[in-house]
Amino acid sequence: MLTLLLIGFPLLAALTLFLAKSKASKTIALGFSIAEFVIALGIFALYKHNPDACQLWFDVAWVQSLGIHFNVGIDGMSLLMVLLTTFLVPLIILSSFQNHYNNAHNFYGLIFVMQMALIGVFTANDGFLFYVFWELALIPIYFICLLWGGENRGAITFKFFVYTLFGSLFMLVGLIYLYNHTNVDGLKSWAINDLYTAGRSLTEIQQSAVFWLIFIAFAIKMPIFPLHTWQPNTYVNAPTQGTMLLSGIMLKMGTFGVIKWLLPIVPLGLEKWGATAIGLSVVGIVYASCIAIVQKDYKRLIAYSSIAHVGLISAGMLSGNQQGIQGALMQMLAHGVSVVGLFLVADILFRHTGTRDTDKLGGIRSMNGNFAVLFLIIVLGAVALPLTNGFVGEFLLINGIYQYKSWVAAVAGLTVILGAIYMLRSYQNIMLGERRDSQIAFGSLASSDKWVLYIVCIVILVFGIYPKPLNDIAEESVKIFLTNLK
Amino acid sequence: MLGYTITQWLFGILSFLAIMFALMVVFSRNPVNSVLYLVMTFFCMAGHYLLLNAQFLAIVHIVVYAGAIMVLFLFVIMLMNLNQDTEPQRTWLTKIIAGVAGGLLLFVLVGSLKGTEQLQLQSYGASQIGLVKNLGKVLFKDFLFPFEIASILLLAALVGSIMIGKKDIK
Amino acid sequence: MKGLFIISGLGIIAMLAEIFKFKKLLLPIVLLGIVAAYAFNFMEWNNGLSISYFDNMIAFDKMGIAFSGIIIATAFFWFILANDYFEEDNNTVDHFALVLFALVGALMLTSFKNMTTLFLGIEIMSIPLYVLAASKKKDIKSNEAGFKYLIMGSFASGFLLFGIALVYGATGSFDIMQIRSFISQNTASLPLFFYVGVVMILIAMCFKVSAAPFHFWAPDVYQGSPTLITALMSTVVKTAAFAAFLRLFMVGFAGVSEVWTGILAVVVALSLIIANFSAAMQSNVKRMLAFSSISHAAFMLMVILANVRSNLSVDAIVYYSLAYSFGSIAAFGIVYNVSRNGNENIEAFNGLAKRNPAMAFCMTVAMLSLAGIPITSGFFAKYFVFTAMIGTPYKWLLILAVITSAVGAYYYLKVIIAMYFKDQEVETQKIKVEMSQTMVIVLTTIVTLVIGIIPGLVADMFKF
Amino acid sequence: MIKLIALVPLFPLLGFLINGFFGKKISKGLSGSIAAVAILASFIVSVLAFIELQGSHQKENVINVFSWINSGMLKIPFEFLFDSLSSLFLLIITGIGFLIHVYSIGYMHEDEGFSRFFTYLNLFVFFMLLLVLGNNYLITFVGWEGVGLCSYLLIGFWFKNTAYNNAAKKAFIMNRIGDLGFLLGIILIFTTFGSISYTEVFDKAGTASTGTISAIALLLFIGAMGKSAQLPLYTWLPDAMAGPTPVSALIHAATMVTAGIFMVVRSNVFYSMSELASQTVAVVGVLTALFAATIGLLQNDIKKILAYSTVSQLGLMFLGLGVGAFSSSVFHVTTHAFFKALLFLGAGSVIHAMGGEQDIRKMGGLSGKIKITFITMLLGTIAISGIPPFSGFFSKDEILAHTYEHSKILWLLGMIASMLTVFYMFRMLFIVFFGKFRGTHAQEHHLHESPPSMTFPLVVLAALSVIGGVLGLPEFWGLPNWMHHNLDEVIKIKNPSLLSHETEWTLMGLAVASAAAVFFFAYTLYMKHKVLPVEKEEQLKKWQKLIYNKYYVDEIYDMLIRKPLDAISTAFYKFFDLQIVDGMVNGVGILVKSIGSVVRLAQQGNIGFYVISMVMGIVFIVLLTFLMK
Amino acid sequence: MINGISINYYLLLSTVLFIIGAVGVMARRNSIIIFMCIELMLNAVNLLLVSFSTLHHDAAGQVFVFFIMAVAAAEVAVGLAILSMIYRNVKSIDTDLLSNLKN
Repeated sequence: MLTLLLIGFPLLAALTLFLAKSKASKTIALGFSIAEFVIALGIFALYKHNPDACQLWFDVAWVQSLGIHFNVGIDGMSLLMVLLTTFLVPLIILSSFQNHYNNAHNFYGLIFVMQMALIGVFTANDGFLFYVFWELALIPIYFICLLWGGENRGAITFKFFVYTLFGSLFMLVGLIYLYNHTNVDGLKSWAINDLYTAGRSLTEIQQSAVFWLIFIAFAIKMPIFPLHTWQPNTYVNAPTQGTMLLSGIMLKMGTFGVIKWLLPIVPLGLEKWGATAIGLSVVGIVYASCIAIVQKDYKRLIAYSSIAHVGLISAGMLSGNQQGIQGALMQMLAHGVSVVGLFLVADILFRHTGTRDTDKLGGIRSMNGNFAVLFLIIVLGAVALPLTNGFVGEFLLINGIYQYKSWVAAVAGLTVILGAIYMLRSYQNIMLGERRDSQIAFGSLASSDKWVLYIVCIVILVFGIYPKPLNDIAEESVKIFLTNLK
Repeated sequence: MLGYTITQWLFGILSFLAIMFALMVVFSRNPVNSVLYLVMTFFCMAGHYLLLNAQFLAIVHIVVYAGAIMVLFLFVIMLMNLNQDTEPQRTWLTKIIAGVAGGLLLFVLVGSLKGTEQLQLQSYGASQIGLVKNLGKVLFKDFLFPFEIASILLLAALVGSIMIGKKDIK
Repeated sequence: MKGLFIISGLGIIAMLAEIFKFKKLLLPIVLLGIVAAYAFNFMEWNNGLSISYFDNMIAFDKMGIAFSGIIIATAFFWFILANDYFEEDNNTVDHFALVLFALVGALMLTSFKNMTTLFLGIEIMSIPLYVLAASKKKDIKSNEAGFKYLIMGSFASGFLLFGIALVYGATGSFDIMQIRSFISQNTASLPLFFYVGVVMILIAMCFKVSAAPFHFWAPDVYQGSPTLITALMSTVVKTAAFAAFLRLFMVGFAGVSEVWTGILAVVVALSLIIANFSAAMQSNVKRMLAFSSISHAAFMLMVILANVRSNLSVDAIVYYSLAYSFGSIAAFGIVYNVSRNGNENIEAFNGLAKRNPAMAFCMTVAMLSLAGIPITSGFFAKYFVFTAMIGTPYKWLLILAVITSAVGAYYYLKVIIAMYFKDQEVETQKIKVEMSQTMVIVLTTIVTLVIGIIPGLVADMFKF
Repeated sequence: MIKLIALVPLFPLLGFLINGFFGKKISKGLSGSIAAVAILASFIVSVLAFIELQGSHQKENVINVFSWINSGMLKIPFEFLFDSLSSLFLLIITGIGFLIHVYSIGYMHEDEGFSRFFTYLNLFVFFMLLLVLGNNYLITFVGWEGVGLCSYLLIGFWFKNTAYNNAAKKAFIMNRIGDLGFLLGIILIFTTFGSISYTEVFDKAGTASTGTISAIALLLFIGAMGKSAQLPLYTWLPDAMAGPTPVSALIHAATMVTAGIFMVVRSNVFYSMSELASQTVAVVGVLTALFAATIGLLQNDIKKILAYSTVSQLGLMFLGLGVGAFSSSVFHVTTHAFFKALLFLGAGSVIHAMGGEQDIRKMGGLSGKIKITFITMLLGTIAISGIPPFSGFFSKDEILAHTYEHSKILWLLGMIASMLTVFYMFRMLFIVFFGKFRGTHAQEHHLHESPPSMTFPLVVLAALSVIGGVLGLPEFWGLPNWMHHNLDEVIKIKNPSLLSHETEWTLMGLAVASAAAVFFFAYTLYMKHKVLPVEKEEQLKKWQKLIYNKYYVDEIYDMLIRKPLDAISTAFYKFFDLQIVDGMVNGVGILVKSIGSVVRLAQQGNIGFYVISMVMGIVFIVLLTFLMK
Repeated sequence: MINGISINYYLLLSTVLFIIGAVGVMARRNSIIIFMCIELMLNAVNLLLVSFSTLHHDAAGQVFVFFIMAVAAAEVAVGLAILSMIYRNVKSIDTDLLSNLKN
């Protein structure tokens, strides 16, 4: 029931905002999002460790005749993702306090619709429901980008939409194929476990087919190397909050999907094609990192860096061992937080100086020391320095990949070096040295921005030093997951 | 004579004429001529109907087609005074293509009609089915609904052609 | 059945209206009549078949009632939508009559039992439409549309009749059930020309539902005809044609499915490709919707193809046509209002989000529904098709469908983008939409969403 | 006290936090003293703990703080290992750290980044302590990366200067290269032994195959190369001199750079088990020693000279490790910490006196002006030159003796390296402190001895570097080698020296003699003939040019790595990503359009055509049915 | 009075007529001729139906022909009306002139 509330509440928020059309949408939205976060914390409190089944589940028949159920519940992984989502959305809303969008109420309303869909994706235990939420998440973000985006957003959001839709249609086919093979005493079923059993009953050929059908969708969402080209443009052109949603949370849909909706379903397919997928991911790491090195637009740089990170994540989880998957989970959380921080920084830079070009900026550190420190902490989080939350995940990931193949890990590990290169280079160009352009002035931060940055930094450090609370959940859920996989 | 019964002779001649006239309809340059040829074709068909013991139908056929429809055609053609020299012609290429298409269609259809067992059309001394009485029974028993509903059809056609035909009073 | 008579009666009343000077009352009367027809229709749903005297010719079984329900409902909305269209024309009465007669034909198609009724139904539906398509007398485009529709239509009926004749020749009957049983009794000894007959009928029906390669008339006619007539064609007519198709082949010729399924597969593939790819190129919205209707036709055909022997297809198609009809009604209603100034191109939609947010929203929903995005009904419709197809040997068709629907999203989005994104260059004068029309559009949109969220409402109804 | 060992890193952390948050608000004196006191406190704690350890029989103490990362069988608690090795390093770090903090109070007092400086410094000490205290490789790695960060921050301390920033960046990235090796090493250890905590791993070491062991050892050594500036990853260290001098003293001479040695000594088991690995270490070490020493010969920047000498000294230590003289290397680390810190601080004091001038060509005759500095630096120089009985002599001699026993060639190279050391150290000394002053008048006027806060550390360190030798007196003198015994239980596999006393005597004699000889050579060159380094590069001979420009290594790296990387990246972005990958995607769109425009041609409006195509369709389909039947 | 004629011949005949009609529709540009050709096609069907009804001794076939006639009449009425309207607008009934709607 609480889970239902978790999903329903944002919808309520959205409706209120749509209908209220009030001037104070910002604050209302913030209030709602915080309340939502509180609910999530409540669930976190109720969560029993080492669960044998998923908890707080809520299940009603949706379309009886088709075996479609509205079946949601919380297991370890979804709990983590829900926490991430509910934690980030308030930050994102808070971060928007300095930009003034017209029809703000619609803007925030859409954000909440998005949150609803995302939570749905993370908690769904019914294949069909999962897909519906999956698609649903696409629509609000599409409109957010289309309505409040930057230059020639039309073409770019368009590409984004069609591209992702293309992927998810294949996923739909894949899921239906599985559904068609389910057999619960004569009836078909969409329940996740039935899909698991159905998937494993398939032959290797069939599994390979299903693997690709479904993986394509996830790969596009993440995105994995050759399917990534929608992403940088979209990130750059979307309004900052949209970018945050995309990179902070929506990206996780893909990775989460792989863990929950791909690995358990097609073990044979994974055996056959996992190598290919991992290969692509690893190539993506190096490739994207290299590209990030030569980026001038800071937002675009972050976009590419995010491709690199997600490449590592996917390589880790596809290697399919405890460390790999757990690392992936931890890294999703870490990346979610730090990338939001980075994009906010980019936005702040743009707002204060009117440019994001790393060659034009410079010498800002001498104008605003605090900002420099906060920025630095986030950067360090992004390069996964120990005692930042980035490190735990990255270590586990590389560890997991190493157990898959040592040399692959060596290649993937290059992110350690390349990451340092592009992050520090850009940091130096933006913050250090003498200011290049005399009219660039950088005053003190607005309090809202300051708060977001503070929170982000605190989280980065705290969960870098003491990741236990999250890490335990991740560990046990992955343990259970793997035992079920056997 | 020549081993063919009279009916077979009749059939042959009628068929030949029908096809001839049909071709003329298609190929004659002057619309008016085509109309007349078409009328001739219809007469041949009426002949066939008679051969097939569909006497009533034959009459109706003449009345409706030759008597009404074709007159209508003729009427319109006169109205627009179309004649040989106003007659637009397709390019030979399209004509040929059309011919080929028709030929192919003929080929496949005929090919498909082959191989049916030789069902002889037997004649009963008094085959009544073609007569008004009989037809009326069938029409007003089994086919009552279509018969009724056909009125709607005609009504629709009526209204439609009036609506199209009449001048708009502004 | 009673519904059928009521509507025919309405048609005749409509004709009298001019004479007895109650034009103004006509619309209310018609609407009432339609509601009544719907009510009777609904009652028959519960207490079985009605007037049994015509059973051999026409009988409203559940499937027939389901389809005629959709048709009548759509017609109801259509009439409200069209009221001001009638105003501006001085052949109001004739229009009313013709549309109502067309409806009669459509209803016949949902529940014929005999080739005669099938043929008459088709013609009764088509002939008024020929006229209506051409009803803008001064507009040469409209004339051309009507003319093309007429020629192609009667050409197709020629083939239909030829097919019927051959089938009659082989089976010695026009009655669907008798044909069915005849087939099942002597499958082996059917003469070759019987199959040709079936194929010819198939072709004619494909023409009626405008599936490639017999679709050529559709785009031209849709574009040329007055917008609301196009709406009528793409909803009522299509639904009826499908009902006919379904009955004819799922009931009549199910026995010889191996003959026509292959053909159908090819037809579907062609339609998907041609429709979606040419739709992507269109700048005229009506024309685009025409092509989109072709691709939807392909989808519905897929359902028939998928469950030749199972019976899921019925509710799948019913749901599909419902979703599609309501989506298109909303879409065309908006197109009609947006293109009042004669500009039917996508540019006409620029900045609609500013000029009339409500309409923009409805159009968005309609487009998403046609594109098949959750949580609109269009999604479930597509979903049904996919589920139906996945078990069949026609998986390649499924993949093709997926790819082409991605292409489909491409052109539906063009409209959305125009409405929300291209708002700079357009002068932002508001677009007024009549209260009644707004009601219809909003209502259909709501239905689209509701049965999209709770498809059970509809989908579970037609399990038979 | 041992139970409370966690306090040792805690104090600097507190210092860091206080300075970090309130540094701007409180006065310079206060923030400086807070930092210094923090270190002092942890020094005291470590001394107490050290004494307690010496007393107690339990030499390995594991103190668990909290459980950090758990993942399946991979359990990484946050726990400390306090044994003789770590205790020794604690003393060095906190002790010298304290002195340098004191020194810095004087040295930095004009700088506006004063409190920031101490913040970083405390943070550094904290991480360094983590590094040596950690009971598993990952904690060590945490400290390892942490000190890297701090060195990055401190090298780029004057962040307005782009050159400094580049130096900082270079340092960080080069370290990262090493760190990757280290990380992979750790993971390999985990996958082999199922654990990464020292106490468990070394006991299981026997179970693994030699191949694996070598792999582990080499991977770890890559890490060491990065951190301890060995070939080929050494180039960052000279550049790191961009940081304030105390930083160079603390981080880039005394403590951080010796982390590599520490780590190798920690994992000595692996190295003594793998011939290959130890060979590599030795060779790399000696080559580095020689290479850096030669470069040192012709440098004119006082800090650069010291930097290269540091590199070469580190090389020497690795040589020691390579030949299995672990304790000797640790011994040398200690003594080196003393005298190199001393030298750097001295140099700092000189620079301070010269008002920021670092070029020895501008100096000269300072001996009279700044006596304390001069004397202390003289002592330091003697110590590093290995002239008995100063500390450097003993430690260096031990290493060389072991090397001789191991391989003559390595020994010879080592000897040459140390002789070079003697030369360039005295060259520096003579040129800086003797002859006549060559700077500007302003500078001459400005010359003055540094404040006591700076001289005090010098004196202390000087004392230490004089008497430091007592920690490891040669055994064959019949004297106790404390260092050796102290590390007994840390070095799992012993290889005691089997040399006869005669040989040892001769070696020692040789060492002293060679040192003396080189000294006199330098003396004659720079005192008698007053030779001075040339003003312009052009006046150098070819081979001199080569050395003067550090064998162009930086340029080569630039050409081999940085430029290609940028080129490739640009190619990836401009060509591959935008053209090909994205091109394909857009290509699909174009394909759709083109197909569409082809298909729509069929729709050409003419009924005749429509009908024909329809008939054709029918023909086609009917044929199809026949083919099917 | 008929006997000894295989149904095939009637099949053949009506097919040929039907196709002649089809060819006419394809090959002519004059709308009216096209119409007449369509009528021809319908008549071919009529012939077929009648022959079959004789074959089966079943009147239904002939009854069906009535309906076809009715429909034909209706179509012609409407068609000619439309044609005359078009003629009013463009002073021609050449199909090639009626190809503005395309692509």
